[in-house]
Amino acid sequence: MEKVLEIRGAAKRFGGVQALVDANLTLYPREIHALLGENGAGKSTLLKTLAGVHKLDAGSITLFGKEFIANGTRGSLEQGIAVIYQEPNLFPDLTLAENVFIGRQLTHGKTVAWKEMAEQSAALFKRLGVPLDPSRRARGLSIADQQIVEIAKALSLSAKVIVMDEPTAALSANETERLFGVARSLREEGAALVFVSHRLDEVMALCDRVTIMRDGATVATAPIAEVDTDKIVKWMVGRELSDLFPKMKANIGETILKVENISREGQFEDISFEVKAGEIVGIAGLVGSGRSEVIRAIFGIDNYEKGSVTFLGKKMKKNRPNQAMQDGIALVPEDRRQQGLFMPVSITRNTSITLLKGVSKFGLLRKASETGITAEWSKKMQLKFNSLEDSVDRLSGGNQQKVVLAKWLSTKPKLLIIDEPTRGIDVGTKSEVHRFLSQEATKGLGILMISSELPEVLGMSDRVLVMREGRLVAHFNADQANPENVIAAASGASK
Amino acid sequence: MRNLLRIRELPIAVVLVAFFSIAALGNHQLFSFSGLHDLLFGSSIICLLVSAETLIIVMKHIDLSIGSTIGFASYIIGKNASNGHGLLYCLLLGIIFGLAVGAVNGLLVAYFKLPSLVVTLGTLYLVRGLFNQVAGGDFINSDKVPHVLSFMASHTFAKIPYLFIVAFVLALIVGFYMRNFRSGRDLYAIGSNLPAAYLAGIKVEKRTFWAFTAAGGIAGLGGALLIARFGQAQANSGLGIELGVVAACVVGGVAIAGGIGTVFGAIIGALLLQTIVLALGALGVSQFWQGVVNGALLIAAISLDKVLSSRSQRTQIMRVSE
Amino acid sequence: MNFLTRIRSSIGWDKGVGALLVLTIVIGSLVTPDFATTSNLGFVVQDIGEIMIIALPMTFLIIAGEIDLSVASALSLVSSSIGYSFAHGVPFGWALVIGILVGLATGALNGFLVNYLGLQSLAVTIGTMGLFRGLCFVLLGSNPVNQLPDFWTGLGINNIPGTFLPWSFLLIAPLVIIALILLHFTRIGRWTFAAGISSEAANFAGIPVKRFKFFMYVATGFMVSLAAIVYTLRFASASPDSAMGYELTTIAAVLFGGVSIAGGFGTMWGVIFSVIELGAIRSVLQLVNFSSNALQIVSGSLLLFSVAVPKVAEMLKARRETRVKTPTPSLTSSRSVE
Amino acid sequence: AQANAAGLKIAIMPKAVNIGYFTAWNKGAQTACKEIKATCTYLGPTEATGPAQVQFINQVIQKKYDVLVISAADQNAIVPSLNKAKAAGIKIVTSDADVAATAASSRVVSVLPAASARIGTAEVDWIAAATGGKGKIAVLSAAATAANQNAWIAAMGPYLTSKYPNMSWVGGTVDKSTFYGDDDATKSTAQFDAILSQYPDVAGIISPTTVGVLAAAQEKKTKNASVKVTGLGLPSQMAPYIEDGTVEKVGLWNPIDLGYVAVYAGAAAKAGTFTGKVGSSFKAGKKSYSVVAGGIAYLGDPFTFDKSNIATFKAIY
Ligand SMILES: Nc1ncnc2c1ncn2[C@@H]1O[C@H](COP(=O)(O)OP(=O)(O)OP(=O)(O)O)[C@@H](O)[C@H]1O
Ligand SMILES: Nc1ncnc2c1ncn2[C@@H]1O[C@H](COP(=O)(O)OP(=O)(O)OP(=O)(O)O)[C@@H](O)[C@H]1O
Ligand SMILES: [Mg+2]
Ligand SMILES: [Mg+2]
Repeated sequence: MEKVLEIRGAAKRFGGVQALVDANLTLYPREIHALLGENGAGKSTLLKTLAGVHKLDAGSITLFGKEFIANGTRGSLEQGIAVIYQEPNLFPDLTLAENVFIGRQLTHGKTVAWKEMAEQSAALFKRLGVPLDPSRRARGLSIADQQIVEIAKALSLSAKVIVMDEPTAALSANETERLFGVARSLREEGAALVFVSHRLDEVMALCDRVTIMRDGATVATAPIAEVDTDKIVKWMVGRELSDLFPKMKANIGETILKVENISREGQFEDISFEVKAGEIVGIAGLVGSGRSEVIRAIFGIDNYEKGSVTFLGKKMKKNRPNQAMQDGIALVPEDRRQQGLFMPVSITRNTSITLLKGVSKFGLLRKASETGITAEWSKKMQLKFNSLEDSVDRLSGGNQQKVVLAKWLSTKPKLLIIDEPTRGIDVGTKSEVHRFLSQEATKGLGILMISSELPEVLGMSDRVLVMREGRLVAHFNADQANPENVIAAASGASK
Repeated sequence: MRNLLRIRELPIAVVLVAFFSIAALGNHQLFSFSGLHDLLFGSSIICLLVSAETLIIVMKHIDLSIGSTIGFASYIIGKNASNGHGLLYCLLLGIIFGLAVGAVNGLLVAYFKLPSLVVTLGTLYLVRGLFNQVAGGDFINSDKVPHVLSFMASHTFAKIPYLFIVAFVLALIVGFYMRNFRSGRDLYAIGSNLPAAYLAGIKVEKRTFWAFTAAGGIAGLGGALLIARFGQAQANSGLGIELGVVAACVVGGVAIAGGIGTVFGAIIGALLLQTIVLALGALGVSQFWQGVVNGALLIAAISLDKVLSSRSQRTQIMRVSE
Repeated sequence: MNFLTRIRSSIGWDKGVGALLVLTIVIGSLVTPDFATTSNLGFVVQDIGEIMIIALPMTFLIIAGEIDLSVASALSLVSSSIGYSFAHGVPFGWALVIGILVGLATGALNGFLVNYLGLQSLAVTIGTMGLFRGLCFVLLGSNPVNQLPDFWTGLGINNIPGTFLPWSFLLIAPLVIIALILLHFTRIGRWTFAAGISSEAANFAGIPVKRFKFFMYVATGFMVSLAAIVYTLRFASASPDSAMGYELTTIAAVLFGGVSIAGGFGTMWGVIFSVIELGAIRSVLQLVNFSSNALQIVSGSLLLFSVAVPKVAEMLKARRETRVKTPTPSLTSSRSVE
Repeated sequence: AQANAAGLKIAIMPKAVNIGYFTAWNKGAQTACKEIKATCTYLGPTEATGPAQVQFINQVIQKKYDVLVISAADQNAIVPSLNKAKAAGIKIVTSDADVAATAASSRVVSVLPAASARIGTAEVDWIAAATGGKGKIAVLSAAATAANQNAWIAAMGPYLTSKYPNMSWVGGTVDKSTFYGDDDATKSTAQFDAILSQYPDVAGIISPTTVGVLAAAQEKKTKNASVKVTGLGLPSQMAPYIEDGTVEKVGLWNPIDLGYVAVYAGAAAKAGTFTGKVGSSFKAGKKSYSVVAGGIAYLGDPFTFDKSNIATFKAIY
């Protein structure tokens, strides 16, 4: 059969990170092709080169037998490639209809045909089963709805190659099912689809073939019928899973954090739980279930309307992150690049931002003690870097995460709140981070950990809380928690 | 009805009408044709320039150089006219000059990726300095202004001043372009979410460059209106007008944060500011207090816009979650 | 690699301005004997005084990703308040205190509108610029106040006995040093940079960004009131049209000093050099009888150079390293994403 | 005897360069300089503010000029600098615009066109002639802080009441009838409109500033308004409006003479032949000028320009 697309020997380097080493991918018409791999395996990078965002350092891409011309995002669109990015890229001030058709609005002659655009996008939304109003603006849309618009945008292109980078991450079961229906009908119409997902059951249900990447290289390609999930996981991880979660035994002490009935309108309701010294409490849930919002409120980034937070016996003031920090709470946020780090600034400056009082004498910063502490922590964290004066945007994702951890652990907190501790981190670093968290817990640190990776939650936590649609819906001790009951609680499926 | 409420320009238009009516109750002169004439005539230059500035602000940039550009252009037009050149020739020179300044701004902002505030602050000084150097104490007198221009300044069509008609027609063209042409829509996309604009394959540099160039060209054309309106051109013509233009845009709902606003709204903003000036005068408010009221109203307008837009955002989220 | 980065960071624009200043002084001394004299130095110091005082907090504001266009009007309002109080029988010393309170109030108003109402600082301060200027005229109208007490105006006009330096130097020099230390050697400074690079990340790092920026505006109000006092005493009068156009001059000086309008980057050194350089170059050009038009042309060109030169250097370097597209810098620092 | 001041360095400083009025003023100054063989330099800021002028006064001190002829852009703000210049031995003559009366000691003499009262009352007479001695009138001035204008306007108030019983101020008093156009074409035009809309029955507008009267004439013409306009205007700028009847009459002294006389006063002061004391006098060209109370030398009554003589004067200044 004629190949739609063939990528051979793709390599790409970002500063210190070799994102792609030897990636290969072949697509045939009328197939849905799963692209799998651990976080940071290079999936998105590979797809972004197809989208025209990145140019490969080495390797070749052939499209319909001709050489693919890397000519920016527009070039890719014109060559018939539609891409749904992992993060939605909507224009908050434009209508949904226009977001769908941006850059290639329907026209009558030269002028934009608003009515047709609205009608066609309404039809697309309908096809996706989400009756969004095409004339509303994108600002304020939920992540799931943003993703729907992105999907509609890709559909509207009637492209030959449709690339979906984790389109279902934010979708409900219903919406996911709809999307699959659409994907199948696109396949019938002759398109080739690339589908990235971390949910293996989805992949098994939907896809025809699978390509697996690890550390920037393709490790295997096979028809779905010939593999099972165990095999896929083994390819993805390249080692036994249990290695990843070196959980040590910690002595669980007094209650340090007590959250009582806190609510924030439209985000979460009536949340109560406790964290003890030395304990790792995991919060599981689907993306969008409101976990991040809860911990933001606890740390004081956002306000909350009802309830109270007590830390070390003291009732916390709302909206005072500075106070929370001084009282001994640390927060490692989910979005490293936006929230966790000052990207264009040096490792030292990033690490010391929480410590400024400590490294000052008579109000003046002492560079020596600042560098000293940074050096000490970067050693402790086994940070890989050229110079501590290098800006953190030159570091790999994993090393960036270590900087965030260093910045917070160096404050010697009593409670560490950590949101998605290993998102976008490669396998090796991941286990280092886990080991580190475990180690700190044995020293009496209480850890509240949000994770969307089930193995991580299950492997690391002493207790698992599950959130769904802004509420705490389940609570398991480590020995009771298993993938089935956690997923059931998170997705609301009755067992 | 819901659609009507979503129009950003509506609140400010309501304020405009309300303000005008209240003021007119206190002073009947204002509510006459001559009052309306004053309003349109007095704001025609700003109304022309908001077309230029809206193009820019919508992209989340700013152009501070238009005051210098319009001033120099008016002098170029006047000087060449007094040297006996025809109107068309003079007009063309003025516009070409504006295009050139705009192109310099555009080049530096779009291709060199320099911040527009700094670039246009630089060209503000540079162009004004060159203007001063060239013009010196020279004065272009009203009898040297091309006849067509002075005719337009002193006559009306269906009671509407010609100058305003020019500004309005231009605003219609720019507004129509921004609303209905793909390349016009790109400007909104650029201002709304720049990285996404790159991903969507929008030619960001090209659009930015041409928008600045066009804005310069409009300011160049504005030179003709300026000399027509005031019957003179000299080294301080158009001095400081840029802040008034930015203020009109902001009041008219063109958000400094980019991505939002229309030329139409900016015109309403310009008319509102002019109404305030006229109304405060007509109501006998001391000129000294007018500055205070003007500043306070500007702040109130921005705050109101903020409140309204954050509320509509909130209702949208609620609608999605049900 | 490491070596290269070091070299690059050590030839920042701020040092370029310093070099330009040295160059100006050398060339100035060569082309005119009147330049490098103590009396001329005294003039230059006096001349740049108010701009220097306002440029200090403006540097903090711009690095923190904000801006204040109302400083000149606020200065005038403080000066007018002092004049008004004095003309209405308040002893001059107390009039100065009233002036400082007014200055603090102007800063608090800006700070409130920007931080607690969440309005764009550029738009807000265009509004308060008009508001404050209007209030000046409400206070003084067409009656500027003169004949201020000789003791006080003497401080504004005369030199420190036995030196060529004006008394204001005693105020300005410590302020400059404090600002320098605050920005580069204290927590406050780090917070300022952090807020400018990413106010979201700053918030997550436990920095009370809103309150901090509010305080920064209040401090700006305070500095403006000091500048207003220097101004009032130096010109021995209070007039509602004081300091016309100083806002753009100040902002231009800060930007020329290498501070990024997008926030997050810049040095106090650069700004200090820049303010002195602008004063020095004006002095040189005047002393060789360049017209004031040329001065404007030079200011504009310098401003363009100050952003273009580092950028071109960076682009050349980027061309050598990678070919990744960077988004265009835009007017404001923080991008409003969902 | 003709003063011989060869080698004298004289600085001629307008409120702002790039203004036609001061170009004419400088023309007179340069003529005088040629006659006395001094070197004159025309220098000043682009914006008419006190602080901007101060920078140039410093330059004058630094470059050790012998004489400074200056039109004060701010009657107070430049005084400290003038005092410094004086202390440095520079002879200062204010011309066209003086410093505050309380600071008269900072300069040798002020060469002004005519007594403030004369200029103010003359303008009232012109408007009365235009309106037929009846109706309400208003003033469109320069900046609220412009000292010259304020002095002239102050003289208008009582004069109108006493001399023209059938005339009155639109706002009741002269203060409440004065609008400020800040010597800016845009603002002056806007204020002219404001007068018309606030007081539709206004019969006449006096604009004692060249920018204002020009804006008023232009706006009256474009709007075809019936209000009468007069004031102080340059004949070259006002000629089109006088020729087409928009404006009947404006007045002004001769700025060329003003600059001319001021240079002579400065040179004489430097030569020590003129002290600036009340009663002392100096020669400028063929005429002699003596100093009256306040340390001022007046040129004489303002000229008036109307259809009969505008053609001649518009070619001169
Ligand atoms: N623009 C960039 N600059 C620097 N490093 C980058 C950039 N984009 C990706 N990387 C790095 O390249 C590696 C591969 O990232 P990529 O996003 O392709 O992974 P992925 O397989 O899509 O992971 P996930 O499942 O988390 O989405 C990571 O280490 C990441 O940090
Ligand atoms: N049902 C809903 N309706 C409207 N908005 C929602 C809904 N659920 C979540 N959101 C909003 O969508 C965003 C999603 O939040 P986010 O994805 O960070 O949640 P989360 O549970 O913390 O997920 P993650 O594990 O990925 O951090 C939030 O801003 C939230 O307010
Ligand atoms: Mg990815
Ligand atoms: Mg989250």
